[in-house]
Amino acid sequence: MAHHFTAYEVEELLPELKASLGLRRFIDEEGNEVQKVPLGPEPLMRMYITMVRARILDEWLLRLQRVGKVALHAPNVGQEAAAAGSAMALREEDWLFPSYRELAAYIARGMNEEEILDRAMANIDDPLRGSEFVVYGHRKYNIVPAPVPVGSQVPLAVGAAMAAKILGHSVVTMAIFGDGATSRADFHAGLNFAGVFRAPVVFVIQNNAWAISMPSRRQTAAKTFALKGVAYGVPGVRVDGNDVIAVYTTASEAVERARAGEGPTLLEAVTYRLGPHTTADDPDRYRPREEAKAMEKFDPIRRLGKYLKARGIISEKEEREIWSEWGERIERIVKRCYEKPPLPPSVVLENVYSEPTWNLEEQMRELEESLEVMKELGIGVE
Amino acid sequence: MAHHFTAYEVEELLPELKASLGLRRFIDEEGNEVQKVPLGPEPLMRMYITMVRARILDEWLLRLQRVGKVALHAPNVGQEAAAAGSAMALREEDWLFPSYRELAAYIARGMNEEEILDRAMANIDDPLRGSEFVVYGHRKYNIVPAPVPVGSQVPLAVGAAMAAKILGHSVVTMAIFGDGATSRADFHAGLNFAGVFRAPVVFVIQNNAWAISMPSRRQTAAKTFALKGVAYGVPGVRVDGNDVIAVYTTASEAVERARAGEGPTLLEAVTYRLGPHTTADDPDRYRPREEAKAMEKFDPIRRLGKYLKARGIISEKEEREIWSEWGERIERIVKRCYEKPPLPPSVVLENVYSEPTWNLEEQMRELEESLEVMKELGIGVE
Amino acid sequence: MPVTNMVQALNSALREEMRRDKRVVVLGEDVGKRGGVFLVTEGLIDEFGPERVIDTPLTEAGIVGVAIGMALYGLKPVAEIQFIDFIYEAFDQIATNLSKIRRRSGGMFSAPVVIRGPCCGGVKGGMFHSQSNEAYFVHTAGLKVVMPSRPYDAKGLLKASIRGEDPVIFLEPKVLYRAIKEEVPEEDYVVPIGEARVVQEGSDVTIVTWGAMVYKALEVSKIARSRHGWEAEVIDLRTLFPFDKDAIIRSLEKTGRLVIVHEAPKTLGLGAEIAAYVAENAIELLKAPVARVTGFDAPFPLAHEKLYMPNEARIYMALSRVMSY
Amino acid sequence: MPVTNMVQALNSALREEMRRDKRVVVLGEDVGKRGGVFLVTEGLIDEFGPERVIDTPLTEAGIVGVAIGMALYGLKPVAEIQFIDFIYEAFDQIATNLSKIRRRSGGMFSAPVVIRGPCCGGVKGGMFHSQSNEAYFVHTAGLKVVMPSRPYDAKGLLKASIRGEDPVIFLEPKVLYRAIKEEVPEEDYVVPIGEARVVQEGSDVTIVTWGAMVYKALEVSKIARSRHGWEAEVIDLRTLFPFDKDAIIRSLEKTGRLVIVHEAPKTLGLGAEIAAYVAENAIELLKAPVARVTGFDAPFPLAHEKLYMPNEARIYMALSRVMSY
Ligand SMILES: Cc1ncc(C[n+]2csc(CCOP(=O)(O)OP(=O)(O)O)c2C)c(N)n1
Ligand SMILES: Cc1ncc(C[n+]2csc(CCOP(=O)(O)OP(=O)(O)O)c2C)c(N)n1
Ligand SMILES: [Mg+2]
Ligand SMILES: [Mg+2]
Repeated sequence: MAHHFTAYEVEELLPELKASLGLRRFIDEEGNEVQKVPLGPEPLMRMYITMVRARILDEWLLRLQRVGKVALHAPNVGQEAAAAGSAMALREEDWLFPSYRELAAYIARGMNEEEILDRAMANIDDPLRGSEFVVYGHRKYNIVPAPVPVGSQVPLAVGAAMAAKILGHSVVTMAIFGDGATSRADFHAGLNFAGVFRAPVVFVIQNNAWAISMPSRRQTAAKTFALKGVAYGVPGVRVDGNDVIAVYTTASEAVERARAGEGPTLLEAVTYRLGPHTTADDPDRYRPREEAKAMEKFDPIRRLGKYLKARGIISEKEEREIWSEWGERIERIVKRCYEKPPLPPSVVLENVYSEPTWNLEEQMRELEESLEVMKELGIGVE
Repeated sequence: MAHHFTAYEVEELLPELKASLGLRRFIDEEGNEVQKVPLGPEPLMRMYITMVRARILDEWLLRLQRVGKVALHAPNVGQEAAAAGSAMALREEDWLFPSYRELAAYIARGMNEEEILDRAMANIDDPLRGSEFVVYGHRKYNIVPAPVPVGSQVPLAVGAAMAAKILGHSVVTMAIFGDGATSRADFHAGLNFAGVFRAPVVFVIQNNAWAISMPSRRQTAAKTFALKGVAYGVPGVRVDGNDVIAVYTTASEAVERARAGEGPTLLEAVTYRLGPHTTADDPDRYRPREEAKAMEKFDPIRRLGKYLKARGIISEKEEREIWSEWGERIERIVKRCYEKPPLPPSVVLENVYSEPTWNLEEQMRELEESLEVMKELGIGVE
Repeated sequence: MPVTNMVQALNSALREEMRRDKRVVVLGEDVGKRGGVFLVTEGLIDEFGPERVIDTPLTEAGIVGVAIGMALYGLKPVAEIQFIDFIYEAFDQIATNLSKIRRRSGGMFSAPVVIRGPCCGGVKGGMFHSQSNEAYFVHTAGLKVVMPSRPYDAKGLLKASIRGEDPVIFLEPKVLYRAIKEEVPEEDYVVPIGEARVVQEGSDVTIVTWGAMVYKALEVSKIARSRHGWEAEVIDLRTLFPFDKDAIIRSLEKTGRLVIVHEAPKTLGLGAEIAAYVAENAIELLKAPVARVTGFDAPFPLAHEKLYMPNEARIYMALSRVMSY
Repeated sequence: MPVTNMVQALNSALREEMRRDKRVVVLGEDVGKRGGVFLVTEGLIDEFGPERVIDTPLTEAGIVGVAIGMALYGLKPVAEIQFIDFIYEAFDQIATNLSKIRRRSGGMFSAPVVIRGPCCGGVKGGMFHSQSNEAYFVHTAGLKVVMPSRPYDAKGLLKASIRGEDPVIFLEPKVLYRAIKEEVPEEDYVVPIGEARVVQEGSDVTIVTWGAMVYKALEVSKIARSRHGWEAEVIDLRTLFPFDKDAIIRSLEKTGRLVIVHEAPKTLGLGAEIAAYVAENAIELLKAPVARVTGFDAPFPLAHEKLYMPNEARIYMALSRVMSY
């Protein structure tokens, strides 16, 4: 309290402010190294393949949505580096709290295409039992399925991180969310708690320039999203989110800082949503086509591919083989998942409580009777 | 969008950051001028008298609470400069959205002791019709009574400012709230809207070092509260909140900036809560007595008094006369208000809608009948 | 009279009110160029500009809080919540300021904000694009709550809401946005808040319902008529608070049997208040127990929403129950 | 057995559960040194340290959101809301995550958080220190809701809540904190969630109530007995959801008359669900209309709270109504 009526100097904050305003990158749009890449072929190849798998799956999900087999899809196209690069920085025991647009992050964390597709189709093997569309998660991988209200998972990630710390576990949590989500109460509360309690959590803002039709400069008047960390005593770092090497390196530093007890980090991955917001959106209403077109040159997969080839890690032929092999493999999985039966009607009353309460038991009987009556009246269940 | 994948420099932000980290003051604890005071005797005397009136009234409210005539009081003691200095920066047509601890602000805005006491006693003349304790407001003075949930008024002030701008009125709004309130969703939403829409609003954080038992360094890990403005593109300024000249001058600059269409300002007034949180609190449970004792030397009234005397604006005798005159005057008002009858029972069903809905009409009949039955059963209404 | 769907009707209501009264402004996520995700605000920004059609940052607490401030100052804001399922961040603003500022200020200030947004199920929208959460607002004194089931009412009720002096939660069943088309007058009219509509007269049983369930009730009443000759009176409540108790009682005086159908979960859904009202004030009219057909007491599901929501079979079961008591 | 008040009973429940299970943590505003504004957490920080008794920043959304995250990870957080009137900022976390995460995750994750806080009126606390807002939570599937009326139940129910696998909203009538003292066992016990308590047997009329209204009901039942010889059965619901429907029906089988008393506003207060349940499932038991005595449909006032809340006169009026039907 002695220091209550005193002034502070700006100098101490300068390094952090610079990191929050800059744009860290290792390779440029053409795959040229602009800063020494600290990674060997193995992790680079893992990143590349993760992104390729996500891209192929993404296209399938679009197609499946069009034929009505998937209810809604939020394409990750163009943002694979931000999603994969950050999730890859986590260890198996760490926890991920993603949003709805993180296809590459699930894959980076070990979820396979079949688990993702079962989920997307809400078929009998759907791990989330037909509860919701567009979100993914699995206990096995410590991925908590996103709430559709954007940003609501942010304080959850902080709470889980605080819990890990209280229990003395060497576990880090990560929340991934969009630029739009930073406007929500949950962002504010989560960042503030993280700062005060030095929780071992990493926040990743995928600044993809848009929140549906709202450009990010209309989301906030802050210079950058990373700068918001200053308001919470949480160091911010801004990186080129389409440079998977920059994302991964920065996220890894943040994760290890957190693990070492040095507190949270706010990472802004500057990226771009090449597709529509979701399959229900029509970006032509608000975004000039040329803009998205012009942004294609920042495509993170193409960029890493170029770098890998320039560095001689893969050849053009190997690159093509990766795409075609994964293409075939995923096609086979899609077919398998496509044929699986639907979930049983009882899912609608499942998992509300640890044990059904009396009203749910009554309602289960009503549901069962209604299935009979539907037959009698000749009404289908779909 | 051309600028999406680019870095920013810190230099442009430096002046704002410095203002957010510093501690602007004109006179020190002993009333010595540390920076040229840009004000003549008239406004200085107005400030002084406003603060004296608030202090005297504050003591009355404490006493009235103790005898059960006032339900709850949140002392403004020690913080009068922050409250009075900011509210005085407003013009008559401007709007104030205070919190529950702003006695000096109401007076600065023209509310008189009688209106405040009627309110505090919730008597027949209570302008807020017995709705709530501890909060004050009046249409006549464009003071919107505070919601007790702290910070909830912040977006309201922003909305009112946006409305004034839309209607082309040259009106500024001001929200006053505590350091604790900055943690709430409403602070985040309000500041963010204000930044994006450049609303003509001034935010005043009374950082009084405590939020009940939470010291302000446990409220946030941010270096200062003013610094939070950076997260919203809202310039922050940190001032010595016990120097009424600094508060008034800075608030006036902010108000005029807003009026000129240059957008919002976040003002942190560093002050100190000398008393308990409210009459229901016991600070001995969490705060060493010596701390509050040591902070008394920062008392804003004593400080301005010393300065006024040093500058020869008042004599010791005149100073004593101000206190005794206002003391007597306010005592008379207290007595008058004390005797006023209570509000009628019907207030409990008033002002829910513009016109009572049918259920309220039914309930009004029930209330009337219950008054009869209470008599019959021998039960008092209090 | 032009034939329009509900989206068009709502759009005209907004447009006409904005023309009529400069104080009317629209704000929300993506309400500008995007026209809202369902296009209810389409084109408004072209006519009224970005000062009156305000694209906001992504925070419902902010949208509602700012709208309240605007209303206090004298504007008539119509705040869009992109899906009503997202309104909960604004709940403190609603419970603390919107519904209470009139009382809190002894009647000196008021905040006649209209909060509107798509509600209810039937479009495979999953857990957060399908909720019917009217009960929270009906329980909150100080609010009015409205839900139209057809374009005519949508337009007339939205106008009445905007012109009123009280805050209104205006719920739009999204499944009906483009499903129902009818003639809607171009001349100015309002549908008064607080009045139910008898959609179909009948003498055997009263079905009180609202939103998209009106159509389900009508369908089942056809089945009931053809199978058993039962004549159901179908009442579209339209205003959920203050609801039209007299219309319900009038109908029960004829039928003596009450089935309430709503999409919201059963426990403390509005059906509970209607049933309680009758049990308190008109129990002697009842020839059979009251029956409620509602969404189940579980989160709205993606899979099998048709089984989760009241469907023909469940409404039919309830009718059979009260008719055969 | 020591004689304790409700604050002490709650404090022991917390202390004992924290000793029993390292995963139990407490968090909220001023819960540390201050011991909470009502001292329910007094001394806990001394025994368990600031890692398990966590003073938080001033944001209910943060407290609840963080508690959910802790519970997902495996802790058993007990989150204090300083006054339950301040819970609305957390409403999105409650509606979106707390109540739905089990279903949302197909049963893979759950968040058994206990949210506790002082509720209800009677202490001249004004609009935001007096609310009874249980109905919002009862309507939200996935939550359990509890309100004790005496120290014994407070301790036993809080322990049951902490040990359960579901989220619980635990509401403490602050007017009873120090008003009622009774013997409370030092040995471990729980009061199971879901069971009402017959506080007083009677054969003429059933009064279903909870919280501080239990005592008002008892007082009026005395007046009714001495004036008219009416014997009222008084049921303390204790668990508001899932409420003990069987206890209510059992009592109605005896009495055939039902009066429901609660502090929350009438419209869609929990009384509505109870009345509706009876109107749906046991109407044949009723010899008279159901009567509700509740807080009025208006914000809780500072002035005349005694007239706003159910008082002896209004309960007596309701008893007279159903007895003389
Ligand atoms: C609380 C809430 N309000 C509104 C929506 C509707 N909505 C879905 S996504 C979205 C934009 C999100 O933008 P951003 O956070 O930048 O993520 P992005 O979609 O760009 O990945 C909106 C408004 C929502 N899901 N949740
Ligand atoms: C939303 C909300 N939560 C909790 C409270 C209880 N409470 C009243 S004042 C207060 C502390 C406020 O601190 P601050 O904002 O710094 O204002 P100060 O009292 O110091 O002026 C708290 C926690 C409240 N009024 N509102
Ligand atoms: Mg985005
Ligand atoms: Mg403070």
